[in-house]
Amino acid sequence: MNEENLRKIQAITEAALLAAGKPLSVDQLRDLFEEGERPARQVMEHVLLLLEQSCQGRGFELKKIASGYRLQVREEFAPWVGRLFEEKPQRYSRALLETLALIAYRQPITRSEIEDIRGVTVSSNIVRTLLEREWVRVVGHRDVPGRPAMYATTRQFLDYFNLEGLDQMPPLSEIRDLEEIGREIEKNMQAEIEFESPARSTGGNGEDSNPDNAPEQTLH
Amino acid sequence: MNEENLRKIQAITEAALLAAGKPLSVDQLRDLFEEGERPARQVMEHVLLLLEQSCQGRGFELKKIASGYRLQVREEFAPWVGRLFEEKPQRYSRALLETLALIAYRQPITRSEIEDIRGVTVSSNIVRTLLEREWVRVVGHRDVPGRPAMYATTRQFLDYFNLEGLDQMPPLSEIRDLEEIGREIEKNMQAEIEFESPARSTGGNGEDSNPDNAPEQTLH
Amino acid sequence: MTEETTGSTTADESAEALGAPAEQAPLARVSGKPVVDLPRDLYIPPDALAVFLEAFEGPLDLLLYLIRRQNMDILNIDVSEITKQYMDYIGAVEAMRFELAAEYLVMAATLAEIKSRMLLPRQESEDEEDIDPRAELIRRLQQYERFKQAAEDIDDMPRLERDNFVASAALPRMPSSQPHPDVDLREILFALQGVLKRADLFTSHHVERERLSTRERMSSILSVLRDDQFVTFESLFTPEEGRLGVVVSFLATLELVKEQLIEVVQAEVLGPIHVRARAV
Repeated sequence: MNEENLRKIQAITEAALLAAGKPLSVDQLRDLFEEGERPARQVMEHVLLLLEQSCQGRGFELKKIASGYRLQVREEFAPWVGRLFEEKPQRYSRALLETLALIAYRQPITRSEIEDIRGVTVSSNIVRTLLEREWVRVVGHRDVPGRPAMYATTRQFLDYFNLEGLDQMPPLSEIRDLEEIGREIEKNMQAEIEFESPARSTGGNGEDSNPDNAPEQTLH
Repeated sequence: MNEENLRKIQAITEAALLAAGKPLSVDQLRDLFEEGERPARQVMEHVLLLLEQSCQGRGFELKKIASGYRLQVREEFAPWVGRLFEEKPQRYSRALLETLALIAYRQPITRSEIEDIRGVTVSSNIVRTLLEREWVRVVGHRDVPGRPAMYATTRQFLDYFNLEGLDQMPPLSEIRDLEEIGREIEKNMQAEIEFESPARSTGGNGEDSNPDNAPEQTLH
Repeated sequence: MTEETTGSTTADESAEALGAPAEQAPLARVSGKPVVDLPRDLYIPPDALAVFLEAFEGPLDLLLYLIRRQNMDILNIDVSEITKQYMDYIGAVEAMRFELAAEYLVMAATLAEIKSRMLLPRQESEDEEDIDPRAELIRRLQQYERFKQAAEDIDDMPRLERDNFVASAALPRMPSSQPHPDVDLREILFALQGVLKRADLFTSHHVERERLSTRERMSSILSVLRDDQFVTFESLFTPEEGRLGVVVSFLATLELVKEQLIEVVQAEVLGPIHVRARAV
């Protein structure tokens, strides 16, 4: 594949991505070429690399996301570009974001499981909005009475948030594994019981017996 | 105005034109900048010139039109880009297939001869479609009043159907067999439908709850 | 916000309980004014109370807020203190006769249960199997806090229409390309079958099996002939095709003569034969 040819494929790729206005996969891009001239996958990937480099210093960049590649305005220019649009970007309520977070991190998950964790009912409005935006979808039904729907996030969700996969989501906040906390609390209770009965000498579990850490100490 | 500043204005201009999805005037572009940093008209026009130059060899170009400027996919790439929007090809009508069949088996043949056999008129559309597809061509004119065109199939026709010559076309005697095959296919389809309907009703959301089918973007 | 004490439904001690206000963003806005803290004395103007109720995503959220205000570690909750504050808050809302979501009342009951257990002398190991309600509450608070944080993280992630915009360019004039349908050879046969059936029904046309190669040769001969120029008869034949090919070409030529599609001329006996298409 000579350089001129590569340059042409690169220009066609750029043209197609700008014409599509949505992500295109490597195969969708390859399908733009007739059989005889269709670049191999590796060639196409190389071309995408060249395209990415050629956008340096420009107003837009090549972004790889879940459904493929997309050309998008560089984030640093959002303050200027945002002025094009009269409407303010939509804000999402905490209730919607929390529901979305639970679906994203705990999928597949049912509505009642979401409600268990949030401690409040999830309004049908929120679920409908998420489904309409195609950020979540029903992937099945839990095999329990009522067969409640199980929700999971979609590729469009990843695309919207500039992600290639769920593993690119920010990690859940750094608190210890909940199981571990449960065990610890139980141990603490145990220690207290032991403390109440004979002596504390047995409570040699390092931090468990640390007074700052033992919740029971502050109870009144 | 230093060069770095110009480059930034150029990138913002490009970003805005790509995000707007409609033409922007010089003043609309200038309005993207806050008062303190807003480039003068001449500066903006200079920047647009720089932007135009920077698009050389790329998939898109800057176009000046009545309502302002817009970035547009280069026309030379339309053949490739056009495949993005190709609709699914429709099926040919029965009338067209019959006409084609008669030309293939009775060539050279005139339109009125085809009409005689089919018992209905042959629309000009059909003939034009077959000519445009280069499956048939006019090979002469019958020496009768009106000197009607005689149609025959082409090399492209043979190529499309992987035939070396017309003698490789299935003989008409196979039509009897075909009838049987047709009946058999219909019977099979009938059986399939009968097989499918009861299964459907019990299957419910069987495939939905298939765990392999669940969230398509599982963590990797 | 006014600091009235009249009409307060709860004791003044709650003011101390709420402690020093922590530095934070406004909880809500009431009549345009930012509201940063719960009022010190829990007298809340009715319109403000409604806003407070909406500011929390439920009892867990409210509890987390109260815990944070006390600078408490979740693992270290002072249940008595938090319960009192929670009850004060619930009491205030109820006194204003606002509909209180059931979840808030359930939580109040849970807190009351925990507090009462704490007051009672511990039963030796008899209900060890029971889930400790306090541990369960802590677990739920921890769990909720994680996802509350995750929701904030998602909100901070760059997203389309706010931080990113899809780049698109206008389309040039596009060739109107109508894709061609695919056809199976058998479809043509089926079509022919249909025609022939109808032909049998409606006309006396009798279509026999044709010798396709002759037909094809007729077409190809016609295609090379012109009406303004003679070619030699021999040029219609391709000796490399062998005897059969020559015979087919000959039959095709005869058929074309019979159908008066071509003109064959011989100037003298045994002289060269010339062929041309009939003039249009």
